[in-house]
Amino acid sequence: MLDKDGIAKRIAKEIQDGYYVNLGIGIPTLVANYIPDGIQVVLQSENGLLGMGPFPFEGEESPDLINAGKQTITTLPGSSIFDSAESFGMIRAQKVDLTILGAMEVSENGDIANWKIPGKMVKGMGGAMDLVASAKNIIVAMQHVNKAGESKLLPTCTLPLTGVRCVKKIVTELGVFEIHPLGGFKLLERAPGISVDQIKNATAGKLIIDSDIPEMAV
Amino acid sequence: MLDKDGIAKRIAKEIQDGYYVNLGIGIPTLVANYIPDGIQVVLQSENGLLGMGPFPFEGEESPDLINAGKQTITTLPGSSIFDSAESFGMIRAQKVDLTILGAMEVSENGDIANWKIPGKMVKGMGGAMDLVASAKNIIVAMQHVNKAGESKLLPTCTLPLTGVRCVKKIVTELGVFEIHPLGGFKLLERAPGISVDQIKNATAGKLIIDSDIPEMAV
Amino acid sequence: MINKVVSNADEAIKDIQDGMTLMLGGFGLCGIPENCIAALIKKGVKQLTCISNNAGVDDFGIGLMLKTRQVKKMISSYVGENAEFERQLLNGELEVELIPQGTLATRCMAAGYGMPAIFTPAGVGTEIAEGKETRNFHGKDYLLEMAFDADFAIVKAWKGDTAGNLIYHSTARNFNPAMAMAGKITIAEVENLVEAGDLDPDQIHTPGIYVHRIFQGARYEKRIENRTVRTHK
Amino acid sequence: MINKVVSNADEAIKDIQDGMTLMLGGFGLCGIPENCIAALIKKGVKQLTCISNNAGVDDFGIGLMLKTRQVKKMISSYVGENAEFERQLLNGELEVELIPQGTLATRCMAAGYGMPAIFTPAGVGTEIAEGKETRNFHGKDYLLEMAFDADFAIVKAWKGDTAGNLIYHSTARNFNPAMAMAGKITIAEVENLVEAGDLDPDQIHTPGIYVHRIFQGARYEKRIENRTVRTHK
Repeated sequence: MLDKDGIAKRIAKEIQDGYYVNLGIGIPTLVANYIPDGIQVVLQSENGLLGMGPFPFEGEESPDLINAGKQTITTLPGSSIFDSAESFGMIRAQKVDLTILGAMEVSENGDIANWKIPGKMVKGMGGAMDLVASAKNIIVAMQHVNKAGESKLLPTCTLPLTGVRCVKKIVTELGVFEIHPLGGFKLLERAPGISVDQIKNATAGKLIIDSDIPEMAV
Repeated sequence: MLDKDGIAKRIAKEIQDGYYVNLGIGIPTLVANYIPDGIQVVLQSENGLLGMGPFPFEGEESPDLINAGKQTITTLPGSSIFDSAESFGMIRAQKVDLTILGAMEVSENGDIANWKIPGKMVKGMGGAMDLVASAKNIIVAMQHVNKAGESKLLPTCTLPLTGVRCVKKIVTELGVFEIHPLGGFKLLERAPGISVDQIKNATAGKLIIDSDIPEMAV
Repeated sequence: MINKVVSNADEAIKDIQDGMTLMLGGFGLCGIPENCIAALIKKGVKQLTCISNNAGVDDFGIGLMLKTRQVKKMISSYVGENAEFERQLLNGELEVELIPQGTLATRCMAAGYGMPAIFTPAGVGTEIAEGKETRNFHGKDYLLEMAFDADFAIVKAWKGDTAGNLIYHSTARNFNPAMAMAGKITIAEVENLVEAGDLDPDQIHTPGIYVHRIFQGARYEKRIENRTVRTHK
Repeated sequence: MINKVVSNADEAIKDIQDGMTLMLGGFGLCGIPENCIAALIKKGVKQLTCISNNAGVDDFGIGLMLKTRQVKKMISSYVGENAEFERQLLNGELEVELIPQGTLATRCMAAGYGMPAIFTPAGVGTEIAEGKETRNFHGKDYLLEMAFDADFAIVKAWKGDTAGNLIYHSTARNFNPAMAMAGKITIAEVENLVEAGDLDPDQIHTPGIYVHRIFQGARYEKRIENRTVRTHK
């Protein structure tokens, strides 16, 4: 089974040389720590920055330089700053190659719900609806089941949707899944020590198992 | 009767303190020479400049600094440069207070034709269609009659239109005219030495003469 | 050049009336018009509709205006850092309209670009799409979203000149440029006010034509919402 | 940072094919991609559709590509400085689509902003509106105009860095930023190519994400089309 860093590490392998990538809050943020050496990647922060660097050294933080999670960050050589309208313009125009974000639920046709739980205080969708509606490649990083032990990989989402038919891949603590064009979670890899049966039991949506499923190399 | 500079000088009086103004090619360009002292005006050039200054001194011209007429120009303290999309954005959003441009024909309901003569080589409308469709205040500077001696103030335009119901005022060598909300050229002022009859004879569209028409003070 | 300078925040906001719609720049607490917010609280203007990406925190930013009950409605993309906000919302004392962040930014930009409406895929197939026109272009669905209509836009820049030209610093730029273009009247507060001619025309982020009033803020706290650092090796 | 540098204009344009649609930056002869135009002529690629505000003059700019009969169609707002252009047009050897300048710029911007179409009042009630959808918002009519779809955008900037970030100089900016955003592949030629990190992130006009290839032009003539001067007092 993967821990949060393990999920991030596995997702980092999906990043190709030359990618512009937008990382959501939570596990996706950790992906930045595992980008393989020799791979040139530029992180986009939707509040208006290309080329997000690491956190600043203590004492060097600037209130004017934050990421979309409102964390103090740094720029890198070659960074550029732009306004929010242009930032979402480049997102809509699919200039960002890969979006990695968390989710509460994903359906077997690639719908995603990650912003609202009826009856609870709703904080808002932030940039998530724009990102999922526009990105050409979306990977969801999440726990396979919720705190109540219920599967988050569902036939259809029960929560209000963030976007429809948009998720391409899902990485959980149990494995890697691809959304099949005709619907269904196609199992690609098992997490270390996890069996196909364990994944079957934890998946409410249609699971597609085409062949022998390899254990991932992390 | 006014010469071209006289028309420009009369139009300059329409400019109020604090105006942003776009000047078309031809007579409108001359207006810049007659802006009264003490009036703060900023000239917008639709190729992407606010704060157009005079022509450069010989030897100081830059190929990178031109106006919409492709003339070498200068900036002024407080100038700003922007791209063409933003330039027409500010035009559409009516941030420019006054547009002054030439015309081949104006109709009594404020339609304007100034870009195309069927059968002749058509060079294009440039920014004129955007300007006339968006400007809140449009003054036309033109000769009252064409080279064939025909009135350019018409019941309806005969040439392909540049814009509809947009012209507010017209200044010709013969006088100053306002487009009446119900249609018609309302005569406001006569040019020096010009009689109302001379204006009547030169105007094909409906001329509205409400009262004694003063001779303009130039 | 046209001089846009007013003496201070109080003068800049003097004709903002009860019930008006304001755009307020900033992302979180970054790049917010601190001095105008303080002046709005001092003036006590009420029943405001505020278009701003966030609603501040309990004791800073727009959160301060929530405490004084000056806000009738927030139009934002994310509002979650604020207990007083949550209390007023759950009590029905505050209206909230949540909008995707890109839609929020683009509806501001649309107003500034004289475009009455724009098409965006954000929210297609979700509850955000309810009651909105959906239109397919080249096989993809888009929502028709209307340009905002705000009485005032209040933005914060790093530098500005007397002609109203603005330069922002780093990610404190965020929503400020799009909102600066979009207000019927735009007020800019700046950290450094300089003479016209002191800024390079090529480096202006917001041309002065959009800015009706400008002043140098008396004081900037520039609070950090989420300080994250690494330790020196 | 991702390195976008190619060695020269020939390499930058190597995969531009006959029949493609190109956006070319510049206004008149100001801010045009001189080196790429020369390379396109050298390569001899034909049947091009060129989206560019103007068509150059007889012996410079896009005019050079007209002479070599490489252009099938021009999409421009104003084309009048060019005798060869006129000859080809009148002989039916060249197609021309004339578009209001703001519509041209905004249809580029729309592509760069991922907006399939925009609304503009330009051309309402004129022959430009024929066959187009007209829609009324708040009592005013607008035309629905589609985003451009260009295989390549070719722009010229003053400075650029290896990551593809661009800074334009003065009014040579014009159409270049909107086109840079809009190309499926964007090629930038610059007068000065510097290392990533040499440009201030706050002063970038075109972020490198839009630029796929960048090189420093071998030579710039930067011809002046209409030299107007005043004499020293």
